[in-house]
Amino acid sequence: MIDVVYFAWVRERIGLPREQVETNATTVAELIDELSAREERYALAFSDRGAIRAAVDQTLVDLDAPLKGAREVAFFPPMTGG
Amino acid sequence: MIDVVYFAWVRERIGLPREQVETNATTVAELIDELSAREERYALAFSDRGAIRAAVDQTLVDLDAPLKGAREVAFFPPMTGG
Amino acid sequence: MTVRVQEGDFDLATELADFGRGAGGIVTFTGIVRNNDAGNLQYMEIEHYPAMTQRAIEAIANEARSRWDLCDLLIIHRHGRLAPGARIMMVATASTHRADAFAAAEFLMDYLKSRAPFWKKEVTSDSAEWVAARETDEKALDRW
Amino acid sequence: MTVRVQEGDFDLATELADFGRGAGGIVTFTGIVRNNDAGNLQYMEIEHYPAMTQRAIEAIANEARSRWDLCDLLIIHRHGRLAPGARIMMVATASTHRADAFAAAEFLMDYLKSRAPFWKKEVTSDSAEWVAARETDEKALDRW
Repeated sequence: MIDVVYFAWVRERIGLPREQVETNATTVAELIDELSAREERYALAFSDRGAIRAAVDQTLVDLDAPLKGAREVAFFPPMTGG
Repeated sequence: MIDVVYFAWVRERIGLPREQVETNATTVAELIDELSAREERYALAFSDRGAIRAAVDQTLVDLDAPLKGAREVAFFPPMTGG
Repeated sequence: MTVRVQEGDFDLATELADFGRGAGGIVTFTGIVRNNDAGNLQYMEIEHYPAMTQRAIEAIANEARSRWDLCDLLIIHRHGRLAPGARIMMVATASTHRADAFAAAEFLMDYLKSRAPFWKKEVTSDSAEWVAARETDEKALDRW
Repeated sequence: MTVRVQEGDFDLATELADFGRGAGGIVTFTGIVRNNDAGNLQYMEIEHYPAMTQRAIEAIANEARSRWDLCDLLIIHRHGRLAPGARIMMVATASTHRADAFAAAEFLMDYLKSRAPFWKKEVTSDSAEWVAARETDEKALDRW
């Protein structure tokens, strides 16, 4: 089990801020594939991969990053702080 | 008659902050030549022309700038504000 | 070094009272909520990723300290609802060399824009839209 | 736009209280008297050319306003005796674009250093020396 958290419009499209996911995905991208296959709202949220950023255990990673040992994966749009 | 003012080490070497000068110089450089010919302290103050900056009527100028119509000429070292 | 993420406002004078002793120069940047072109912004809602934010900003701050000769460094970033005119965030850098203080402050801003987990939503009298990241913000990182 | 040349101290918070309304970002630089390497600086004496100073700084400020999109601009420069730790000067720039605010503030600093009629004398417990202009300060102007 892995904690998956969502922010900004990714959170709004999926409709929840956090959930626990049972997954065999070995990379962040595979996890996106699994989630997108679940329901339309996930597919919609992840439809533009170029607009998706991810963090594994609170560290920014590329989408091809491995998931081994990860406890929390976060998905969100490009950041707009400052 | 022209007012000539001095600042920083130019003022200290010449030994006064301001004086009135009767001159036929047509450029700033010629005025420096005239002053340098007067006394050793002027010659010393102006010995390194590359270290001398000048303003005519409170506007920075090159040493070859004309003096025509000038009321006040200032001599000083490179500025060190900020 | 100070890094703070908070909902409440901050005061520049208070933050700088003990900042950068011994430095020759202090640079600050303060970001302020601007109204939109239509002039109907009600507030900016700033969401962040609490478990990650502090750590991400500290990593950016440490990178700045390793690149420039800094005596001191301060970053404050707010979240929550911010009305037009409100302060969003500030950075301050202190150095013996002013070029270092300027470069570090710009570096911090560029990285906070694109690498710290904040997202802005613009709420007007008739819409609520997530602010899109600008390509120029991402490109700004290339110069460092 | 505010340009002031004064002997007395200034307070950043007071100066910025009404500064840059409507701007998206404010950059400030504050210059501070540093002690020398020997640690025996008594004070820095800052001489200026009263009839020219204000005008020279205003010309620099106007040049900055013509080059960048600024909502507001502030320059204060002190003269007289300043002890280690004292504020010497400050600039502030406000813009809708942070890059403009940063660039204008750096431009102002570079030009104030080499084109405003101020001269610093370092008075220590056993000497009084005019600070020499650095070649790097003059070269800094080339980038603008």
